[in-house]
Amino acid sequence: MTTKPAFSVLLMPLFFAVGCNESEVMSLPGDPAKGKMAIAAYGCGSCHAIPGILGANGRTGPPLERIAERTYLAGVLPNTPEQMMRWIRIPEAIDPLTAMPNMDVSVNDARDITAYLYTLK
Amino acid sequence: MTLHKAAEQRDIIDSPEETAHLARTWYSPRGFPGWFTQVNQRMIGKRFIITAFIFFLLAGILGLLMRLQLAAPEQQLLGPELYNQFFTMHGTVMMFFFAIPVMEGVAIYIVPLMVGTRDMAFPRLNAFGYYVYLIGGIVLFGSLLLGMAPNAGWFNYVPLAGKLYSPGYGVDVWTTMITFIEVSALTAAVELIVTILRMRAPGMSLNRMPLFVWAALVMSFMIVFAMPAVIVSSTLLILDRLVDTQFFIVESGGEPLLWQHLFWYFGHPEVYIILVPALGMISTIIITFTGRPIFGYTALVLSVVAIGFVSFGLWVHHMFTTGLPQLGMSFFTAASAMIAIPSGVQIFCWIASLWGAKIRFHTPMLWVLGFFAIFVIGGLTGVMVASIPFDTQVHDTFFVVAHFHYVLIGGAVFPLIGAVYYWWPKIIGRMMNETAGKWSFWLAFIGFNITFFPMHQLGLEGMPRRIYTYADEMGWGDLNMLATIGALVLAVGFGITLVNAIWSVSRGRPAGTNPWNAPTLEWATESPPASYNFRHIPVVESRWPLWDWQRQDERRVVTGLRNDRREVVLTSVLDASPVGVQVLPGPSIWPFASAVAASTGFIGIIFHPIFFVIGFFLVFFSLVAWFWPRRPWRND
Amino acid sequence: MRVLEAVDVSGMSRFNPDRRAPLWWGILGLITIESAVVLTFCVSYLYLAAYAETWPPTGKVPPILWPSINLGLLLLSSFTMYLAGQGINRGDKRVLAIGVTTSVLLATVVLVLRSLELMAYEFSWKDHAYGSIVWAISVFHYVHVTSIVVGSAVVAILAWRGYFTRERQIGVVVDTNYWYFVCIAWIPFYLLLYWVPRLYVG
Amino acid sequence: MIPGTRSRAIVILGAGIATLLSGCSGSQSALNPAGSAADLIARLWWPTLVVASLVTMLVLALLLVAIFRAHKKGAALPLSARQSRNLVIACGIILPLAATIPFALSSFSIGREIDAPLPDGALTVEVVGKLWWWEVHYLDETGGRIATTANEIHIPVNEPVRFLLKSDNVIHSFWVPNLQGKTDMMPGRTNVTSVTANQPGIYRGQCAEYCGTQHALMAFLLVAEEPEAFEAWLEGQRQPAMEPATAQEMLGREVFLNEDCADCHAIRGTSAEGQDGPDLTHIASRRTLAAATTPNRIGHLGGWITDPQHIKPGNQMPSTELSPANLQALLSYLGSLE
Repeated sequence: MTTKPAFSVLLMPLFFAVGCNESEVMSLPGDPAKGKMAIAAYGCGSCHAIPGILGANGRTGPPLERIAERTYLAGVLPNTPEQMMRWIRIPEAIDPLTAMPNMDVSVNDARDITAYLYTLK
Repeated sequence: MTLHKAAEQRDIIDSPEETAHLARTWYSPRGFPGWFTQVNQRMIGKRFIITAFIFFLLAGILGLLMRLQLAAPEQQLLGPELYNQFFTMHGTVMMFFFAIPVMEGVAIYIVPLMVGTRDMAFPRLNAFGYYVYLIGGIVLFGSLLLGMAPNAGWFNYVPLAGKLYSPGYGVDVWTTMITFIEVSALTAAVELIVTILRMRAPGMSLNRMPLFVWAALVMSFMIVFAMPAVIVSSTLLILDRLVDTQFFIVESGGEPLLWQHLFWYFGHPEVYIILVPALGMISTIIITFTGRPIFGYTALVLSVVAIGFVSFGLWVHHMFTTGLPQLGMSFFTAASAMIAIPSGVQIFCWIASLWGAKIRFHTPMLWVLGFFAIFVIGGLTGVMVASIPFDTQVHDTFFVVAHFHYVLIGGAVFPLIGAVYYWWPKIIGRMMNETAGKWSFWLAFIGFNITFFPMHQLGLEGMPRRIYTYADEMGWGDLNMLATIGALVLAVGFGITLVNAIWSVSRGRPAGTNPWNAPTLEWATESPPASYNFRHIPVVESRWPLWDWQRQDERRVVTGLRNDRREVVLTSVLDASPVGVQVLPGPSIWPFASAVAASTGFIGIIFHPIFFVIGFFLVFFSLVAWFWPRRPWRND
Repeated sequence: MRVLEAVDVSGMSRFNPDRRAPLWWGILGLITIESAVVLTFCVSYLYLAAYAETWPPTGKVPPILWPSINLGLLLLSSFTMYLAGQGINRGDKRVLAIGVTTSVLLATVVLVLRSLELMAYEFSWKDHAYGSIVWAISVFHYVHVTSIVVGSAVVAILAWRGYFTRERQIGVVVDTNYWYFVCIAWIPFYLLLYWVPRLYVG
Repeated sequence: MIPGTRSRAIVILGAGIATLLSGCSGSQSALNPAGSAADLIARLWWPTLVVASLVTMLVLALLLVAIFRAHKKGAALPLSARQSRNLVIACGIILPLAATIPFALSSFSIGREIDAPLPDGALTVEVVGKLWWWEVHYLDETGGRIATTANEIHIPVNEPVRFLLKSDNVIHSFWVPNLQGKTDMMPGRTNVTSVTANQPGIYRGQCAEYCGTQHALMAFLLVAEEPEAFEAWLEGQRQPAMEPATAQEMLGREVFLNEDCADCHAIRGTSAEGQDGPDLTHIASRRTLAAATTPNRIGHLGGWITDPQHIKPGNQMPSTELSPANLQALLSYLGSLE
């Protein structure tokens, strides 16, 4: 149907957008502000309580408050930006038993989301 | 005028003993047990007013909480269940437990003083009406505290309010409490009608009656003809819920639209029942603060009467979206637009009266001027929603919420607060603080407009009413935040008046008999009035008796009423010539007992139908005890 | 300020057993309110009938004999009530007592007959909207007849004890007026419940 | 690419449900008409607003003159009785008549225009108000149902469409402010309204009659598209559900049929025939979940299935306890139902 192409079209500008943020000086290359919007768009908040995201108060998954200070991610990964991005993009490859679905998150989105989550201290 | 003139007009010199005797005769028992036996109209009126303002405060707090919930998108302060209970309670309490009772309360207190008599026609019935109201209000708020408050909206549409979609006691409580308030309002209405028609001071013919008394009379007639419709509809609903009748069940031939017709046949006049006494208050205040007779007395009376009549022909304009035939509904568009004429006549009679007058801008006058600004806007949006196509866009949206708050707060609450400042010295004997009054007015006026004006736009931008939350993307957040800020300002404004009132009870400047130099009879007696209201019933020769007396430096009164029992003069309906003397009953516990008996029945039926029978006989026995003639039987 | 005597009411009647009495107006107010209730019931009945496919749903018209007899008895009881009122107007306490008592007895007969009729209704209020409105109106009026019976019984007791006199009779006046109202209110209900279905079915 | 355009696109993407709508705001606004009826009503509204503002200003100006006149001059300057009478007649009677009569007449004529009968053979859509979502049936000429969906209505642009509005529970009200005023959905009756969209776009509609706990979250999208796109969409909706293409999706279908889902939901082409909840035959083609409460993304769908009472408290969908593997499979399957 028409949904998929529509989404791709909408996703496209994102790729362009990321291009202009390379100069940003941060420990992470991603943009937390865009990450915030990506979190809303992918629907993370339906399962997770995420501070700062409107309506993100789900109870299905663990709350993500102060996620930046945790030692492990999902109980299996050391908490680093790279691992966080991997977990967001392909959770089932890391933990085959997880209930967290693969949401087809693009690399750039995952980077922005990670950047936002690391602001949660 | 055909008065029984005394043979020669002699000066009256009162002996202190006789006055003290009269005061004892009309004395209201004090203390806790005494409280339940008081029947004097001023006691009952004051209770109605105070109780109603307490409900106003509580329902206002509910409104503020709703505003906080809506201040920003997707807030978690109130969930849907609580929010739905809150708006149902806010509407129900404001309409039924604040607006009508407070208007009745003011009328019960002021009207007998204004028409120059010592009490109302049925003092015990008055007390009965109050207790029913009080018990009803307490039960309703009790249900909120127990978390089982009604939640189907203040107009309680079926089938949502039916047993299937609203199980639990909430709607039962609503239906029952509505019956309570109907009983209370109807007793007060009959009471006011008879008092106004039969107990006016000699000489106060209909065309000399103060405009507030006219307004109270029209309000009372409207209550008499409007309330029965909601009595029947709420009875049918409670039968559906309690004993499985099928009035509103579609599958069994019932008709949900019947509820809407009956409810709005009552509900539309209801709005004018609240508005009409406020119009009387405005005229009263304008006359006093311009210090001259009002222009267009007859036009103002006819307008109020016309508004009363026409308001019964408008109810379908609440039902434009229900799919009724377009042609039939158009009649109601025309009728609704017609209301603009009596309203216009009133407004311009007032403007003509204000024109070039030496107006004293005391607090009551400010609230009245605030009324003009707000009510004109509310009236114009009222004409807009009378258009069927336009109404299909704004019906059940925040536009309508804005509209009726403009009409009700601007049209009724602002004049009412003005009336409180105006009559407070008479009721309490002390003045309220003017500076605080002006602060209160300006904050309330500004806060009101910040709160409700943006709602017009919200409605047009698609925000339906009665939603507990909305998504950020709808773009309604900013205006809602503005409205919430306005609501807080409005609350501070009203709060200052509350503090002012409490403060003035002990600290206010003593008022004296007639601090505003007003022309009507309530200002002819002490402040607060003695237990008997008037030492002598005055005789009236124009619409402005107190101004006459000032000019002539003399006044005429009635003599011959006994001091050892509660006697009042009865006068004829049209020209108020004396036709007899009525002996009124004194303090009694039976009104309270009857109210408790009736409450037992009404509240009991929520749990079991047998309480209908129990209640019936309890009320019967208490009424027999109430009316049973005590020996010695009176012979003169 | 001089205070002058303008009207002296000391010689006026303290009993007002007619339209001068506030209570006469009060009961008129009650009757007005209740008439509006009666009217609203009638409108509700007709509204439901207008939207129904068949009215009554069974297509069977209700029997008409006993309701007509009830109507006659109620009107007769109003007449005896009227005679009672005329009696006390002349100061005749005996006629008053007998008249009120007769009316109470007649209305009691009506109550018994109505009870039998209600028991014989072939439908329940739970069956359909027709059953609901017929029962509601029937019970509404039944309760009113009950209240005039018990209320007037009290008036009768006071009458036999000689309380009422030609002056002291406002209680009788209001009781009589309310009695007329309850009896007359039966006429629209009678036409609705027993004749309108005939028009519909016929 | 211009930076401004990019960042605006990002905002649109990020803004959740607004992604799906034609613009950031105004997708549910009577002030932003995109349909014939809404356009007529807006044309009634703007002049009315102007007149009403003028009347308000006139009244308040007269009031100010009235109250400040004497203040300046220091002595009372009342109108004569004759002047007062003329003021009341001119402003209190003639002015309201002059303002309301044209208003009422144009209101009548616009009302008649909006209510004009539809041409024979107009597309007919039946919408049933549910607690708290919308069931949508497309009808053929004889009134037979040819396709069923929920919470998302597609119509061809520039063609009048007849809506048959029903309810089998409480009263709801069908309202798409950009296109047409609201019409109630009364139990036991069928109300009719017509909608003509003049511009392609996605418009949001919302229930406008208080209908209980989740009245606030009972919305839908109305998609107006070119006739060819609409025909293609309708043809797609007529088809039974797609067969699973992978083992994961196959497992998902088993989960759907064996857990409680099928008790309430139908997927045409399978044995799932529940009628209490929305038809899910083409769920993946829809833009939103839970009556336009969240966008239809896999993340939201997962959260919705596992904890619907948290996302929309009081709604009628119970939470489903699934093993993570089954949840993943179910999400894959539902995601494939285009």
